[in-house]
Amino acid sequence: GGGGGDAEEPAGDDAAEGGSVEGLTVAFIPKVTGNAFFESANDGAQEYAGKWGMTVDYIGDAEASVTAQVSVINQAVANGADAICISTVDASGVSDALKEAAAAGVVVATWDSDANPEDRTLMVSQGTPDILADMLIEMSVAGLEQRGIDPANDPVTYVWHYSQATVTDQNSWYEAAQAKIAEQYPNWENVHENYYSNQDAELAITTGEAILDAFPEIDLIICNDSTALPGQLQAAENRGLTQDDITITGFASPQSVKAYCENGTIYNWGLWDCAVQGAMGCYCAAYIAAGNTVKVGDTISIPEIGDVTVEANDSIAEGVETAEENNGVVLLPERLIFTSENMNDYNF
Amino acid sequence: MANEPSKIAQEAQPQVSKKKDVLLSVRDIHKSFGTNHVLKGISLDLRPGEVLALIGGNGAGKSTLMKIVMGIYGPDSGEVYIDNEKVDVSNPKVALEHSIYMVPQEPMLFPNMTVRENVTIGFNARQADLDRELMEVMDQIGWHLDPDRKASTLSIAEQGMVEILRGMMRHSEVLILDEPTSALTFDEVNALFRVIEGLREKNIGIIYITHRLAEVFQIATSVSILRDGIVTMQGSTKDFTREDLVKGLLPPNAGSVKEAAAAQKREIDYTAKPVLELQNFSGYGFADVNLKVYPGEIVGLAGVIGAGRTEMATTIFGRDKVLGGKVLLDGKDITGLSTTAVIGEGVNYVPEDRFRDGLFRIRDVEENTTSALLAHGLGKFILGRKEAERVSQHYVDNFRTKVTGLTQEVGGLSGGNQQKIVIGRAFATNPRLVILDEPTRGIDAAARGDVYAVLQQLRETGVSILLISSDMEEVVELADRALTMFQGRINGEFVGDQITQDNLMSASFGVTGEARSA
Amino acid sequence: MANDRFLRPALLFTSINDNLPTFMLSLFVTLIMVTGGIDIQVSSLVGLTSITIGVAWQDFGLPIWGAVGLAFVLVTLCGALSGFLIAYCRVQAMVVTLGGSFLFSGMALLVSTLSKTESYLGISGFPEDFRFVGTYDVGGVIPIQIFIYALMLVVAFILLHKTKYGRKIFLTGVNQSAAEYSGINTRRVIMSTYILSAIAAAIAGTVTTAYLGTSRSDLGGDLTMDIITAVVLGGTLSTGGKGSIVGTALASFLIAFLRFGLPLCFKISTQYLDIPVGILLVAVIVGRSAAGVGGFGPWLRSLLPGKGSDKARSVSK
Amino acid sequence: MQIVKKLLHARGLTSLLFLIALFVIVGIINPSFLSPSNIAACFNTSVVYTLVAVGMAFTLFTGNLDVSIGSNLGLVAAVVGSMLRDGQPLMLAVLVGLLIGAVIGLVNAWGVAVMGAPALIFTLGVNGILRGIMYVYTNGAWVENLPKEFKDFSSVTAVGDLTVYYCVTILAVVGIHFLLTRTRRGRYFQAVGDNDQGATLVGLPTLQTKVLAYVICGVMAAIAGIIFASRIGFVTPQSGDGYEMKAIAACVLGGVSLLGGVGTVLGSAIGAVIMASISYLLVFMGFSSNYDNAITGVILIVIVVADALIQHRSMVKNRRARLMARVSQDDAADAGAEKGGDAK
Ligand SMILES: Nc1ncnc2c1ncn2[C@@H]1O[C@H](COP(=O)(O)OP(=O)(O)OP(=O)(O)O)[C@@H](O)[C@H]1O
Ligand SMILES: Nc1ncnc2c1ncn2[C@@H]1O[C@H](COP(=O)(O)OP(=O)(O)OP(=O)(O)O)[C@@H](O)[C@H]1O
Ligand SMILES: [Mg+2]
Ligand SMILES: [Mg+2]
Repeated sequence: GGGGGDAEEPAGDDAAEGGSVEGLTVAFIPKVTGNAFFESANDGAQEYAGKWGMTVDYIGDAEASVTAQVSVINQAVANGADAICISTVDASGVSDALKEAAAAGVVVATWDSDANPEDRTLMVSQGTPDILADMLIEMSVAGLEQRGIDPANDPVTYVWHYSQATVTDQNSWYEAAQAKIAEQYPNWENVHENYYSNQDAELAITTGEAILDAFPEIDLIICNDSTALPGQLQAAENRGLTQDDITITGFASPQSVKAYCENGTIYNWGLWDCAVQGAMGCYCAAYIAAGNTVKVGDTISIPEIGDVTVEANDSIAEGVETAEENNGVVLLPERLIFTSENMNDYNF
Repeated sequence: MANEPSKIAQEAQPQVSKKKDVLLSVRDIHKSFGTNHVLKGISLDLRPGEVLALIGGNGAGKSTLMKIVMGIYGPDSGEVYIDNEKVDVSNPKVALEHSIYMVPQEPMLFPNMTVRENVTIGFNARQADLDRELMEVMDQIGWHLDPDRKASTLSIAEQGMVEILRGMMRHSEVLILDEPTSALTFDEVNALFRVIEGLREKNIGIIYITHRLAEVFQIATSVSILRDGIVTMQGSTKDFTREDLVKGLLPPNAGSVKEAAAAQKREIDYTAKPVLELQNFSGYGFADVNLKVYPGEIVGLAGVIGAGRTEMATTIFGRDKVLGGKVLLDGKDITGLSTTAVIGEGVNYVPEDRFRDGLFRIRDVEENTTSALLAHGLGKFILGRKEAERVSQHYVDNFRTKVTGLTQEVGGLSGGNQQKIVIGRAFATNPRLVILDEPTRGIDAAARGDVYAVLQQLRETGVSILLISSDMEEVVELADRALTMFQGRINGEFVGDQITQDNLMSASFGVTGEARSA
Repeated sequence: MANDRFLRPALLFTSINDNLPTFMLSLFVTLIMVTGGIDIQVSSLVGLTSITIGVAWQDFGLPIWGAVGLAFVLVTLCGALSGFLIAYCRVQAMVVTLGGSFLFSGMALLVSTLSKTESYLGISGFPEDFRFVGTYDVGGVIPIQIFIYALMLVVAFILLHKTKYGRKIFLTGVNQSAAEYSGINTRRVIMSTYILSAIAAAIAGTVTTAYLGTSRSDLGGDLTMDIITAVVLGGTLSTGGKGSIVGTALASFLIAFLRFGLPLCFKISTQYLDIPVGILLVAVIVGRSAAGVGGFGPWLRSLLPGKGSDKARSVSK
Repeated sequence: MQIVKKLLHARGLTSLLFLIALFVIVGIINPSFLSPSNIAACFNTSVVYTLVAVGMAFTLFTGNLDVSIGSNLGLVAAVVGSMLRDGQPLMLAVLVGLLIGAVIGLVNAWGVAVMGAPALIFTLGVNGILRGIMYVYTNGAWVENLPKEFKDFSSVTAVGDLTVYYCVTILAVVGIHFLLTRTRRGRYFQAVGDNDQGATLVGLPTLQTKVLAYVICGVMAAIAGIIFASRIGFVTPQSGDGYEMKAIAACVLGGVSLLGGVGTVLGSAIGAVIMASISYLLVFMGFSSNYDNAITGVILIVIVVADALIQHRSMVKNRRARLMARVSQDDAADAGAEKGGDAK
């Protein structure tokens, strides 16, 4: 778990000064629409928003491009949103648009994929690249071990398969994980540069099959993309491979991978509760828009979810300054690893 | 044939008795294109075994009337009766079902299909039977096209032949031929006429559209003249003379255009430096051509289709590779230059296939007339609109082109008027030499007269003309000197009185003067 | 009005601003489509421009305007390559530019790997005098790139409608063979239109990079469909030979305002916008064809952008 | 000799040569590629592309095109997928899917063939509308957890390593090829694309043929959508995005002209294999995925340019040969030389 508990100041004070989130409108902006991850986050945000009495407008573009996102931000501002909660496609690309939004009096918060810290107030983070890289390695190790491979000593060949070289988060996890693997598991060999399937399900299968055919001996495929993982699993299934022949792991929603776990193609995979993350992001944005001020170390108590602590920006990105007030990071308390044991507990 | 031959029938004949033997009749057809009222109440009848020649100036509405009969256009008002029954010919399928077939003025083949497929598509019989019949028809008519050739490789004349073959294969009761002979040579025309004769004997009704009055007397049993949207004359051919027809074709007040055109031949200075000189010029389709064109001279180049005249002309014009020899213009070597450069040097060319190589159908008169000027005139970078309009207006006036204005799209003009536009373009660049390739194909007598007059007038200014024509009559009428090409080589030269249809014809078929007696 | 904010000028400019690449590119794609071609690669050239500027400036150490120059040269060559293959090798434009869209977006990605900055980060931190072309507001209100667009509009208009070159473009589009017989070097004309559209892509890429302050290989993304929509909606015949710059400009504005205005006025979520925009496209195009065959009468025709009603009539198949 | 020449002119065959050349090149770079199972994988992968490309070929034959197939495919996949997920019988779901495809085809046909709207733009608009409808239908979410049997069927093999899907598809394509080339009505598609006024004039059912082409295209895309759902096992709202361009590319690689009237469905099926297997082949060639797009582009361009040049050269050569044959060999051209020879 990330940051929880120890509150130095009761959040209630600030909340009393400012106001409640009731009646406020938050524009909830994903990187791209029609992606299971963002859609689940929206479901969560809508569900909680109803309980909190605020409005969440889910607006986004079907295309994950900076230009499109800038246009969406401008639209949110034009629409008169009180706050924006965004997962950015490219931090520097949306920088100006966010600054203008702030200048127009719209509170900017981020979730999932951060903006430049000076362009936003709070960031609700699923974890730093390090945390998620650790998680990917941890899952890989568990998958290898249950096959009887000793990850620390046996030679392990692996490769990455995700969406694109141009997406921010997946690449940052990859970078972090590569560094860690080189350090912790020098016996692992990355047999090829990364494979990308552009969030195209059919391409994911084709690429997946090609990887399996071209490297029949491969031990591990890490798919930190929600389309690549099911595609790679389908490819393995087509080739008659199971979790005992090859370890495939990565990030995807429990629903999309459940079937492959049931038939033994995958041992484990992970994600965080994006529904809660989306809701938290929207709440934090509305919280500040309601006139509350928070400083590093403050606690925000989110009804129905719990208390969270504001941490300094450098907890997710090294060396980044944190402003006096209304600037910082809230870590999502929980990341989830799914196996056949627990996968049915989640419905996203 | 007609029960009461009237020389001048102002309107349609008063209510023809609905005899059983009328194959096709149209009654009081009106048709307008926008404000252009083309047909103003046309009525015609066609009986079995009748060959009805439908004549009229360019744009008179002959093709339009036939397209209405075929169901390609709908009439604004009026009726079509087939076998005395009123039929709503809403599309060509209906016409075909009633056994009417039209060979269109402009060939409409499937360019990517073979000749065989082009002819036999749409029939319901077995392919083998169709193939056999096609061979029989080709034998009968004496044309032999390779049935496996793709239509896109056919020359314009060959395309016309395929269209006619289609018509022959149809076994229709009514066969419409819209200027079938315009691209054909003498021999081929005769072959066609033999076939038409055969069909007539089988009691098939034929509507035959032509601009060649000689053909009317040769093949037609009756004739109808279309002018200003109405039928101005109709009756049995034998009741008319050529002069009657000419009178019927011309506007009431027009003087004899023919007369003006037939200016006497000018003295050419054959000691002057030739404008154009070909020295052993060879290319694809022709070889070792030597010829000279002197200032102000009209040189006719006769021959049969496929003789290689078009290829020679287009090669001079920079459209194909030169294989040998030289082209000199005023002594300057212009061999192998690009089309743009050749135009710049002072040569222009009127292509024989005006749809493929000549017209910009969806652009207007001005744009069409001045397109060749773009290479070297009309301003440096910004288009000189004023100049372009002046030039276009000049040629519209000079050629008496029938247009509603300079901004009319040429696609809507009649064939003859389109041809005038293309000829106008060639002269608009002020060339030293113009190569005209079948310039009066599809042009009516009046327009032809206009064109001839213009050609005469232009050469007064010193322009030389190389006239490629398969119409021997035309060569005889216009040329100061005539050459014939046979199988890619020049095989005869005729001067003065030697230029006769007979001489040209036999040389075109490879029979040289001396050997002709054989 | 469902939302009076929509009428605020600053917002109008914002909406124009966000769609500027589409606007700019559709102008010159009009020239291509008038020749009877099509260009589905220009949007990939936007990304190539952007990333080349970034990499050349940050990693090759070129001065920023030198980097822009390099990008222009590279992108123009790309346009020339496609133009050459289409004009001189007679390959169908759609296929060449489809290949080009793969090739040049791929090249953009490869260029990005030359940088020490990971491709996913985007290169930022450009000097102010460069960002000027994307961020300066003339008189504090009108973004400077709108002036750049206006200039491009004027250039495209003059080129197509007022010059000999433009006349050649039209004639080439109607009948290439007849144009050749008129002494028009149609190959050169065709090739030049692809070069012009590549140059437009380079301008759009530069402006967008300056506007966003980030250099990315995937800028421009999938503008293709919007561009073609704007061009054809603007009255350009997809078979070539007819078209108008003003029509294209009006159509691209219309699409932009729909995309920006509908969510604002009626709270339609952006992801559903394809429906009204698609309906508009289909309705206009069917309406125009129906008017062409005389179905709706002249008043409808007069409503449509493009040339006068007498021209619309002959737009038949 | 004549036969060899004819074969070389069969454009579908040259695309087959391109495909073989591609396989050989990959095999030289990485010999382990050349195994039956890997080659079969290339074909299996192409099944969805093959279906959309063959459908597209019909509209291209008639001189139109259909860029709505991407959304058509996606929508059908989503509808069929969700019906199956909700326990509806397979037959019903498939029927509904095919119906959707046919209706979309009819709508396109109405706009393009009846109303005379430009095909590219009309179908582009329809594409947008369908994509929007798909978002509304799925609410932006994935359709997941399709029945296991439905999914598993996608990997059942029939001949060697070839899946049932591919075998049935390719048999159907061969059948269609024969219908198109050997029957009277089959030729109508290309006749209409070649010269639609000419087709009307000789009494071919022009409108009916164009409508049929669109309906076939729509239904093919629907079938592709159903197989897509079966192969992938989940449907995202972006499913099928961009397939229209790939289908066009496949057709062109297979020698189908965008101008209408030219090409074969066999060619487009082969083109589909090339298009679909490029990503697969790149893995064997050892390129980084960063090169994917660039190499796809290069392959596409090289093949079409090479083909265009070959075609053009052969056309020019034929024309020149024909012209040269007309020119008599010597000046003393024998007098009564047969005139029939001229026309040839
Ligand atoms: N599709 C069309 N749209 C507009 N005007 C047309 C159309 N077709 C024909 N016209 C006009 O109708 C008139 C008659 O044309 P038509 O082609 O019937 O003449 P024609 O008698 O066949 O002449 P020609 O001997 O030159 O072939 C012309 O003035 C022409 O401009
Ligand atoms: N890419 C271009 N950008 C701007 N202007 C151009 C472009 N290409 C041509 N032009 C201009 O258009 C005019 C005609 O050019 P084009 O290349 O079509 O001429 P051409 O007819 O082939 O050659 P010539 O000048 O020898 O007649 C020239 O004035 C030229 O400056
Ligand atoms: Mg006519
Ligand atoms: Mg000729």
